[in-house]
Amino acid sequence: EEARRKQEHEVFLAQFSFSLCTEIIHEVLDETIKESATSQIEQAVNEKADCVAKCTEQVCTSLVEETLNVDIALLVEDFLNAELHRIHKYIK
Amino acid sequence: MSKDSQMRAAINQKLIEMGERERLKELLRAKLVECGWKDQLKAHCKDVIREKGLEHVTVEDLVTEVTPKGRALVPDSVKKELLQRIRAFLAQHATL
Amino acid sequence: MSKDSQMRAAINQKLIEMGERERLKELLRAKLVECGWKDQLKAHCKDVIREKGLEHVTVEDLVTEVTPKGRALVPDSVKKELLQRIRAFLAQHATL
Repeated sequence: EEARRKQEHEVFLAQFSFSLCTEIIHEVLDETIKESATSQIEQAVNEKADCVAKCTEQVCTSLVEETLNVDIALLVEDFLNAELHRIHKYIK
Repeated sequence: MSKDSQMRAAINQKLIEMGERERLKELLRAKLVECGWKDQLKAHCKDVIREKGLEHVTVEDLVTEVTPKGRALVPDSVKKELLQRIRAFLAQHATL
Repeated sequence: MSKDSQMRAAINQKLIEMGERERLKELLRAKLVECGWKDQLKAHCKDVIREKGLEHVTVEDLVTEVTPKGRALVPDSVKKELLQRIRAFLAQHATL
């Protein structure tokens, strides 16, 4: 009887250990996966925000340069024409 | 309550009381970092986000998507070590 | 195409599509007149011609000569205003 009880207890402990092990693994994995998913999404959101901010600045800079290039060329052309006109008038 | 479930409840109670349950979880967390599981999981999360597009993924979606792979990636050696530690604890506290 | 250049292309596309790019250029031109940028640049053209002599200056030379100053003379406040307007536009109209 004693031997039978001992054996039953051994079987119980083996089963219990196994189910506890599985339970702990699932618990830790679920927690860790949730944490990782949250932090990876957060990181991706931040990276995207940084990228949008940086690219917006670059687009703004190129828009300013584009406008200035056109306007400076026009201004210089007008200015030189006006100067030439003024000199011609003066010579006449 | 059957005798088995009574015993189970008693052992669980003891594990919590003695802080062993938390220690086991800590051990597992450390092992998961050590064996590179956590990095693999991060990389998998990144892949899914890239594949689906950030605007189409919620935390819940991502958890659902990566959990099967996350579970499959736990090395057997880590599971074995945890099981052995549980057995050792139970053997040491034979009165449980 | 890199991630950044894709993003820049998407922003530009949205600005052009809705006519905002042209409006921004107009706003910039108006601000430049308002802050005296044109007058300052003309004065600089005069200085360069006085220094080099009209007969020795072509349109291209003068453009090359005055462009750095033309860029430097744009007030930071104007650039900031423009940037803020683009940001506000994107926040309102674009899913990037």
